[in-house]
Amino acid sequence: METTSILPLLILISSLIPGTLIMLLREDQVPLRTFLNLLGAVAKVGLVGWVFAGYMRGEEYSFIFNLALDLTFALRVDQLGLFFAALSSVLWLVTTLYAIGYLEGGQHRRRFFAFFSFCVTASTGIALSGNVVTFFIFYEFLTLSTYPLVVHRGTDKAVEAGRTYLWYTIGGGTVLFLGVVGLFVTAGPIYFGQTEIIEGLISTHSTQLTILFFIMLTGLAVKAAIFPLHGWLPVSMVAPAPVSALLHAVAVVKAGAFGIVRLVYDVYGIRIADQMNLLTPLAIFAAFTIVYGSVRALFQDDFKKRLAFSTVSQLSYIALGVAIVGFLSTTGAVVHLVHQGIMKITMFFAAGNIAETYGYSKISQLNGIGRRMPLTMGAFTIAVFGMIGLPPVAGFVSKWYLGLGAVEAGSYWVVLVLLASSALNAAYFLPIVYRAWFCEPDQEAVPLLSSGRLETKALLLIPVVVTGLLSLAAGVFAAVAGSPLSIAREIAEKLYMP
Amino acid sequence: METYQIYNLTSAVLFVIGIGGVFAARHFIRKIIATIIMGGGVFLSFVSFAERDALTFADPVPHALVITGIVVAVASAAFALALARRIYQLTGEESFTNDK
Amino acid sequence: MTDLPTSPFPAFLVGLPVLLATLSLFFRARGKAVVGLAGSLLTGVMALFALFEVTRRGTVIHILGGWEPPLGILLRMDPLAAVFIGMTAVVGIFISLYAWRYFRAQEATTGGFPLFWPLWLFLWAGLNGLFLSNDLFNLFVTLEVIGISAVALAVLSGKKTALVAGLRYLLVAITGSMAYLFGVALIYGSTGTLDLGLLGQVLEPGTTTTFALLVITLGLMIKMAGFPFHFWLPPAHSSALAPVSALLSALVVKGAFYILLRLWMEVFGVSLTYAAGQLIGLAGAIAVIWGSWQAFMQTSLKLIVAHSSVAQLGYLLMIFPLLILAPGVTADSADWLSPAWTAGVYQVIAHAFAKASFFLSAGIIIMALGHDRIESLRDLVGHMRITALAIAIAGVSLIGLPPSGGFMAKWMLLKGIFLSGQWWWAPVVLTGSLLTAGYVFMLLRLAFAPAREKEAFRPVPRSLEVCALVLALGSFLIVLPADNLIQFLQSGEVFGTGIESIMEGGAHGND
Amino acid sequence: MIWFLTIVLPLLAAILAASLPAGRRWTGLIFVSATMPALWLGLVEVSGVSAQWFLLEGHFSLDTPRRIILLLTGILWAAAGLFTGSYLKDDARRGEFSFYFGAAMAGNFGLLISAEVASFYTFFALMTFSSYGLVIHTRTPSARQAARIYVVMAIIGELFLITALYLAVQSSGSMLLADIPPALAEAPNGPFIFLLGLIGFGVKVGAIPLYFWLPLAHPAAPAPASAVLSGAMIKAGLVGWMHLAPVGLVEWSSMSLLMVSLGFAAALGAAIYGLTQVDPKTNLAYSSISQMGVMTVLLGIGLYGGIPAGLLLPAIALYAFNHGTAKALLFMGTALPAKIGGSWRILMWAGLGIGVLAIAGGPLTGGLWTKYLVKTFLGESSLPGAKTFLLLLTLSAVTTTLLLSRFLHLLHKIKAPSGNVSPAFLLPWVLLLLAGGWWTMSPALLPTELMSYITKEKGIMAFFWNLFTNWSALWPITTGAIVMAFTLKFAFFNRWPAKKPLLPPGDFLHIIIMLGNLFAKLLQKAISLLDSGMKSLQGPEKIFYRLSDDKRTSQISASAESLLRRWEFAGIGFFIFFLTLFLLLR
Repeated sequence: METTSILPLLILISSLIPGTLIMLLREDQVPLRTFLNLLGAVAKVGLVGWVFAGYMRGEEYSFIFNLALDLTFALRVDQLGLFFAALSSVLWLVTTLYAIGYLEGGQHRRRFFAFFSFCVTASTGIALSGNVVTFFIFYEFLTLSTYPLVVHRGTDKAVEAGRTYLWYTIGGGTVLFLGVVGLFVTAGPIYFGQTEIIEGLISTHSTQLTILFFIMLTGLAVKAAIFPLHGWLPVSMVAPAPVSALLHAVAVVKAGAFGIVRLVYDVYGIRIADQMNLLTPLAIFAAFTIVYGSVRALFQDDFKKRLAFSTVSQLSYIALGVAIVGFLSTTGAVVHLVHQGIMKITMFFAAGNIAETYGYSKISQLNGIGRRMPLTMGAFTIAVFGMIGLPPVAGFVSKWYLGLGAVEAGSYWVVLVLLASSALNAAYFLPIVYRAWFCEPDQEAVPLLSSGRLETKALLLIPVVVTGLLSLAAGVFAAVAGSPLSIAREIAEKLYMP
Repeated sequence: METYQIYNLTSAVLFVIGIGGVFAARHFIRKIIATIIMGGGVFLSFVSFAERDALTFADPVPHALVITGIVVAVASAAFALALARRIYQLTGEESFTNDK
Repeated sequence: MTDLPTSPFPAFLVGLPVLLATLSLFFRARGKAVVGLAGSLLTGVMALFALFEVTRRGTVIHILGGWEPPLGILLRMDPLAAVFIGMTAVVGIFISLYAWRYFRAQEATTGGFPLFWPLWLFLWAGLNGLFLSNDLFNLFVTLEVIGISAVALAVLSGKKTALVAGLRYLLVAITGSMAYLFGVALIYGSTGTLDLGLLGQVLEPGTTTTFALLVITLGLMIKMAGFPFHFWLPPAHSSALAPVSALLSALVVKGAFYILLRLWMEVFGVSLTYAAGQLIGLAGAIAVIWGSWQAFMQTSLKLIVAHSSVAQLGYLLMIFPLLILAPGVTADSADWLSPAWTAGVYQVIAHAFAKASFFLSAGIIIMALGHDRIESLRDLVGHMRITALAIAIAGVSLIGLPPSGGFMAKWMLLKGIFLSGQWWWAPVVLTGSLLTAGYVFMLLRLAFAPAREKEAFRPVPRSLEVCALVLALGSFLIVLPADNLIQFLQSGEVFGTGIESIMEGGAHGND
Repeated sequence: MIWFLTIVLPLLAAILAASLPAGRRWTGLIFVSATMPALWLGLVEVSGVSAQWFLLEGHFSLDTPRRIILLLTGILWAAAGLFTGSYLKDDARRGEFSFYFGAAMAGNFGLLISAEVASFYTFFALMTFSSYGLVIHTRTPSARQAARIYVVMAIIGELFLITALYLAVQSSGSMLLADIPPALAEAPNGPFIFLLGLIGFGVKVGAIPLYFWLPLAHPAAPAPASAVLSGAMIKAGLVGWMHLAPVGLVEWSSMSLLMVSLGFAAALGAAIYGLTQVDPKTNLAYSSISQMGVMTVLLGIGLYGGIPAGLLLPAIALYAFNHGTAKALLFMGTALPAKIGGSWRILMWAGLGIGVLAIAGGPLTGGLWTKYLVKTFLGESSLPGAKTFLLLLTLSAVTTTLLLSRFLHLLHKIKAPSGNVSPAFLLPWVLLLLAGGWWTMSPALLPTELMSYITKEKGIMAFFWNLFTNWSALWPITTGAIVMAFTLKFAFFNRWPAKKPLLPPGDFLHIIIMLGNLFAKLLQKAISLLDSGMKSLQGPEKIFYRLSDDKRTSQISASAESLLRRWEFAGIGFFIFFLTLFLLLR
């Protein structure tokens, strides 16, 4: 179809090779490992940027390799994919920095960083995959590459969590496998964006297509943590902070959400999906998940658990936005992919910093932490306001579009759901902020790691500040060309072009 | 009824006896003998096919096959016996215990 | 038949191992090992050359000593055979390297099992012969050669359990081959020929043929441990020495499958029925579920792997219902045949690589721990990360996660299932891979878990771990040439005659 | 440029002042200078700008009413800032205070100058949430409780607000605030949307029934903070209303009646309830509620139709201006009596008196002028029962006088320090007093058509020296003052609560809390039930674990396998298979 190009492959390789090399290094070769890591991360960001620029110039990048019969491995660059790729590559860079600081002197760092790189390879692969099969391949690869990260601590708890994580994700993967093969058989090898194929089959195969849609949706819903299938997410909190940050902000959960976006927009096509009214169940489940996650979050005293449940609820915004037909809600959904990512990763960084610096993991211990770690908690507070949906933080923008979209589509109950979620978000996040800033510390805590004049290690501090500022900037400069919002708008416009 | 049909039936019967023996018999030696009986049946049927149609001379191929077959069968039977003996020397068992 | 190009390779492939094996018998222990290793490397290289030859010139034949069939022996190397031979070669080479190091490491205590080498070379010769031979009786002979040398290898350790399992194995093998031979006799009686190609054309449906088909099928099912007859496999495979178990489950069982496939597709097409195919499929399905579940329930590593072999062979049986068409369906309209074929071939190859690697890793672990109870695999990742990685990769291929050979197999199998509309097999496939995931990740979970009591991991030679890892990786790499491989297979007549006979079989089916 | 400075300078000031080491007095100057752009914009007409890059494309511009209020806000923040500099210079948390102070200032200015929904909402939120820091500043339990209630109410308000904005923007199809009132006038669900907005902003305005956080929150803050809270920020809600209300475009009689009656209820009720309080600041808070009630009335009249927005809104703004300055003066004044002594007190009392008069609408004050405006509009509108409302208005003047004289009396009871001392923050107070000189001349702010509309051909001065108007304004006040003096004079009538308030501040909030406590048990039970229920619905994996980890399962499967291992069974299998296959092949 298009002129084949090696660039998409390079984007993957830029993290695959470092991962492999790190695997081969010795545990004590820290500087070389760090160098490789950063090299890969920077290279990836650079490549994505390069491809982005090229794409903006209207160039087509695609890499197609025929596996067997009509089973093809295809990497193709489109706007949505680039959007997600950019997100993961940038956040990978940040998280790598963070992880280097976080795991300083930890165990099995070689293994950790290797699989960390694989994990990001997988998520960029998901972003750039050009057809359903390739998407599935990377989807499973992601599952495998994250497992060692989840159990990295090696404690029995971690291992148990890993078990649950695998049962869910592998189960979901198997279901997805069924769906993908079914789709392949019914509609042939579908490249993303070729919605006309389904459109052509709709008259003859509507039943099969409906069934397949829901099968695949179930498979994706596992990673997207939609209600009955979210169980793995809070459990896998035992992972080290960088992992949970990446898991919950970018890699895994986003893979699911992104998959749903792809499925609805680029495989079935929004019009068809709407005609066959496939979207209503999705909307209902997503809405329920939003409320459910928030309610569960209210009762968690464990900091990361609370964040995890809030992720459960926040993620479904994307699904909800997808499920509502309309330019505005689509924009909201797509932009929330990024916004939720940067905000949530900020929160996890903050949680990690506190745990790493003072050893606090319970919310009830956080009294007056803001006085001790102003920058960290400042960033955290920004993210909180974003999550509640208060301007000028990124979250406001997504919520604004989702709400307008819901009103536009005339589904007012969605607005109610959004409001309820905002209220609940406030209810479980503001107490943290309150404790941090307005409560007196009950006991005089001593920092675990002495860090000179900084409140904690520089490598822990920089990422959280950066992502915090990012999530602020994404809101304040939302209207600037090149901002997440503007890109999301373009994507949505393309989708709704007659 | 023609001669070779009798041979055939006999061979079939032998084969069934043999296979039944393999599964039913407990003692190693019995099992081994059962396999030999099976073999006997099979070879008999081969030989019987040698004068299937009104040829002036017997079809040589089956004989060649049967000889080869017998050699193989004898070899494996001998091997089986050796194994059985070794097991008996080691453990004194003469039959398979049901588990494992 | 004789118009095909002739080439000396087939003769070498059979003769060379036999020669070397016999030669090695004249040496002392260490000499045996040296000759054996050299021989296996030589044979492997030879086999790869042969494969290359076939890719270049298509199907080649060799008539031993110029004696034409029926009395003489004709070796026929078509793409399918070539692929199997190539697989045997690659897996064999690495297992030989492993065995060499493995036995060297234990020489002091066990004497290094010098007899392994001649036996293994005989086995290899038998396998090559089986893949190459073109008439029913040679198949029988090769089966016997394989069977006997396999049993001899299985009991090599001389342990009690091994001996018992070996005897059981041997009795089953004899029974199976006798049943097979009985079928051969019947066929020869009814047709007067043993040549596969010829039989495909002259065989007519009838009671004799049916009985022949019955006994042959059953005999081979027994030999390949198809569901009701899997009872001999787990003990035999689990009690053998590590390299031997690898050989047995990676290669030996595939021989019987190969014959079954060829006979059903090329010879017995006329008397097959759709329902019969369904029955075989059912047996396979039960094997998949039961074997995986058993593996999931085991507590010692080698037993897990052995039971998983049962399951994986079940997948092989599951392609039969797809290859036999329902009445009224013509091969041209049956677009699921090539996926089904690919599934079968890929299942064979991927399983060979993965399972070999798995057993080799098990051997390493036994070497390090002295036993293979899985609860002492705790913190394996900490001590032997390469082995852990090998187990993980091989396991992933067994589960069928992308982009492994197992994935290719499962994908094609599911695709065939859907295309043929026999959707009822799909749940089996998925449940099978879920259960497989169950036991594979049970191992990984333990591998990552913290060590309870300090298990003494004795150091093991790095080269062993590398062998296992390479084989595991192999089960992924085989996906890359998939396209060429499939085209290569489709170029051979095996598809042609196969599908022809299937068509007729479908036409006559259920009457 | 100046538009951005208006917002950016306060933020910078916040950070700068927050980072100042203790004991420096520059804080005040910093804040004053930060208000300069706002003051400038308030005085001089500057054409609006649009910032494509800001949020969802920001637009900044001003119209007359908002300019008036911006000017007011500027003055108040300047005064309060200066006041803070010296008032809190020894406070432990002065840094934090200045931070929230500056942030709130930025928000307050920003929401006034922003002309489109997103940025308006942004700055509204910024102001709301940073003033939380001001309310909780003292960290006393009462302050904490006040702050909690404040933030809860604020969030509820925000929710209603955002809903209203969603719907409004959807119906108007543009983000510009200016397009909303016409759209609402057209839209079938216009009244509903407006009602949502009414509630949303009503929280900030302290309208009945959403005001009860106010008497707790405003007094809880330090004097300067309460001054801006009650003088400036409270007006933000009013501005919000003015943005939504389609004044002069519609005849929503029921809506208008609702607002008017609620307004009067507030104007009278709050004043009377305020009398029962003993804390001067609480008094003032209640008086704020009642004054806002009057403004609610004005807007309500507007919704009945007949009066053009161009006339009404500036009038409301003017009223807000007058009330704001005076109220800020009084609030800051509460800090004086304890610190000021000797002849300085005369100045203090004079200033306070003027402030009280201004609010009560005494002669020669802006209060007179604004009250008169209300009268005229009320008289002109065809609102049913306008006469009664006029009466009520007069009555409210009386009650207000009572309330504020009571306030003065409460201040009077605070014993003065000996000697001729004056605190440093007297200066900003006096400045504010002088700036309040505006309020006599405040009509100059008004658009000429409104001027001529009210003062007819006679000039403004003529209006001020008009005896009739002065008298009509004076008698309610004097009545009120006399009553107060009387009750204080004769011990028999002096039933004023001295120590603790007759009724608790934040009146029916306590009823709510009481009910809450009643149902707390049930509620907690329900919630815990919910939680446990949710915990109990565990994932599918648990069931599988139970199955797979069970001993019996493994035993059963093991025995089954060993059964299959027996030769006999293999044989049986063989024959069964044989027969089936045989049958299938036939």
